[in-house]
Amino acid sequence: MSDLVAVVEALLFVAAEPLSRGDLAVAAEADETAIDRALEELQDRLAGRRSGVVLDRVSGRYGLRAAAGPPAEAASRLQDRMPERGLSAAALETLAVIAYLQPVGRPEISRIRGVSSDAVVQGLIERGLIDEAGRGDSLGAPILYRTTGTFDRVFGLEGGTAGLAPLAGHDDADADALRDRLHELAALRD
Amino acid sequence: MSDLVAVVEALLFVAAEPLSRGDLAVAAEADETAIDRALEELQDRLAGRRSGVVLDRVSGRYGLRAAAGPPAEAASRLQDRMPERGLSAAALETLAVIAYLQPVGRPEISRIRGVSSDAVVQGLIERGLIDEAGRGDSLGAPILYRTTGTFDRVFGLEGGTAGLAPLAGHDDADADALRDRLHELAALRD
Amino acid sequence: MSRSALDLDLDLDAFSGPFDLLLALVLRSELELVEVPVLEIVLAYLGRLEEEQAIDLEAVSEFLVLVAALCELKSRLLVDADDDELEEVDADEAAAELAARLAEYQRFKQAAAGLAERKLAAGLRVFRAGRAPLAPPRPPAELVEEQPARLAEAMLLLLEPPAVLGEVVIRGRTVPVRPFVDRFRRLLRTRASFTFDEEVRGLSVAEHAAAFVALLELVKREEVQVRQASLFGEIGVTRSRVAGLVLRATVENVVAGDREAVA
Repeated sequence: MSDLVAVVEALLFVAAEPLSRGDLAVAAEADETAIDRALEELQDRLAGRRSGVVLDRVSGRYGLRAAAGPPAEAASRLQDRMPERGLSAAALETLAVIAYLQPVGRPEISRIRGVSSDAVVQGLIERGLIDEAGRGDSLGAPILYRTTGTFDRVFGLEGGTAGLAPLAGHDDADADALRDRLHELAALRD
Repeated sequence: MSDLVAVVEALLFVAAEPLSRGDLAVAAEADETAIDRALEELQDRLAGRRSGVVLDRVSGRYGLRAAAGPPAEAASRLQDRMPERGLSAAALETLAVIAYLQPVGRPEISRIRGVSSDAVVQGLIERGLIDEAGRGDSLGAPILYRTTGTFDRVFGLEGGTAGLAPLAGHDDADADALRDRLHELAALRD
Repeated sequence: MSRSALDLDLDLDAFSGPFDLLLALVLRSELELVEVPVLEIVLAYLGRLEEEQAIDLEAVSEFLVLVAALCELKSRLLVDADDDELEEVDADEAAAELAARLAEYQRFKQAAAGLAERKLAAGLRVFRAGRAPLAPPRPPAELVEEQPARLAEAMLLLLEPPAVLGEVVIRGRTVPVRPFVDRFRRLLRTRASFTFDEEVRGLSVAEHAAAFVALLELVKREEVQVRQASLFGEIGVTRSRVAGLVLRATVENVVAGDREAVA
């Protein structure tokens, strides 16, 4: 029985989002009544030993959170000082492809870069550097992406992407020519 | 003092990745010696009350993970894309090449393994065991890969990849034996 | 359990019987290897593998070595015997190179086994990758100022052509057909037609040939129609609406014309 409390604690700890009694029951291979008892006991134990985390219930789901007071304050200091990382090489390259070819979809970005770029694109969206620009007419009608005003500001492009640096040796290439060349090279790298 | 243990526990709980003593000290507004004591006490407390989580030390940083046994087993059922789940022989080989040669590109990995490694590399990225580390300056500027902190955690590398056993040296005897065997095979069809 | 590849029963047009007999006949030059479809041998073997419960790596390796040898012999027969390049490949050198590679691979295979052991020793390690669900939301990340030149650098790296293969590699540089297929398709998405000659102007002979193969591929898939008014004339390419015999006849003309052009 006390084992189930440890199991529930571990489940709540590794979960990426709050869990329902059903979720807990399935993962713990226990019935929901037992889960209810384990949740109660976990709450008591955490409170009893002045733990830094407490059990919380949010719209019928359970999760752990930093206890109010010093633990929660320290946790929010930690979040605030999360070091701001510059753009990774992968992010910069993806951004370059979007900036020079926009609008462009994820399958094409991945093809040109030679590696799946879904996570990188997602990160750029979250940072507000790119956003959606309709859907393409190629297979599967992929969502297209373009750079944003935030992008212009971060890169100091007051006149928008027209102010992007020319590419040495490809000065006269328009977006289509550039695109063709990138696809050819991607195929050569295969 | 016991408050600091709760603070450290909360910090380790909310953090997205393992924290250094320095990270903990800044966020907790305490000195590192106090942090060390708090970490020790936290470890004792978690162990003493059969908690579902344990303190984990990886590459000089600290994190929490599900305790071995039923808690870890239940937690792994919960995560559908476990970093370590289904590590095939091909995945392990590819990880070995990356761990020892990082940063290293796909062409080099494929050359060593003698087969295309694209799908395996993609799978390892999705599991978070490797990530991109810029582009190399060799043939075709391939994307380079390196192992991640998740890799260190999954393989229990307290000292990071530096703690891996050294790669066996070039063994000319092996190469000679292999060459003889190839000649034998060639002779079979002469 | 699994059996040697040598007793694989074959039923080919040119030969019917066990694989080892086929090998013996080929080696004694009593059977023309050119007449033996290697693919069918492979398919027959795969068929047998499917029936077997477990895969015996030794037996499979043996089969691979034998089939590789057959492929090599056959390719030597098919390629012009005067080809110097093939003659230049020294068997000792090739074996030494292969052995060195296999030895290197062995080292990493050992390392992989080491990793597997370590994993076993580490046990099941489960943790959350990412922040806690109920943690206060992270403040929006402040973006560091960036230089547009870094974007251009990243782009130029992508535009870096793969280096020309060195002399060590005997194989000639190949030009892939696929980019031309993609390129022609893209062209026809925006326009109804284009002139082949204009699209390939300035390209190398090899690229020219690859582009032409790509065009043939699109014709075969009935995606485009091609027209050539006269021998050596410009080749016009239009999006295909209907496909039929007329189209194939046209292609044959084009192929004939281009062959003469090459000659």
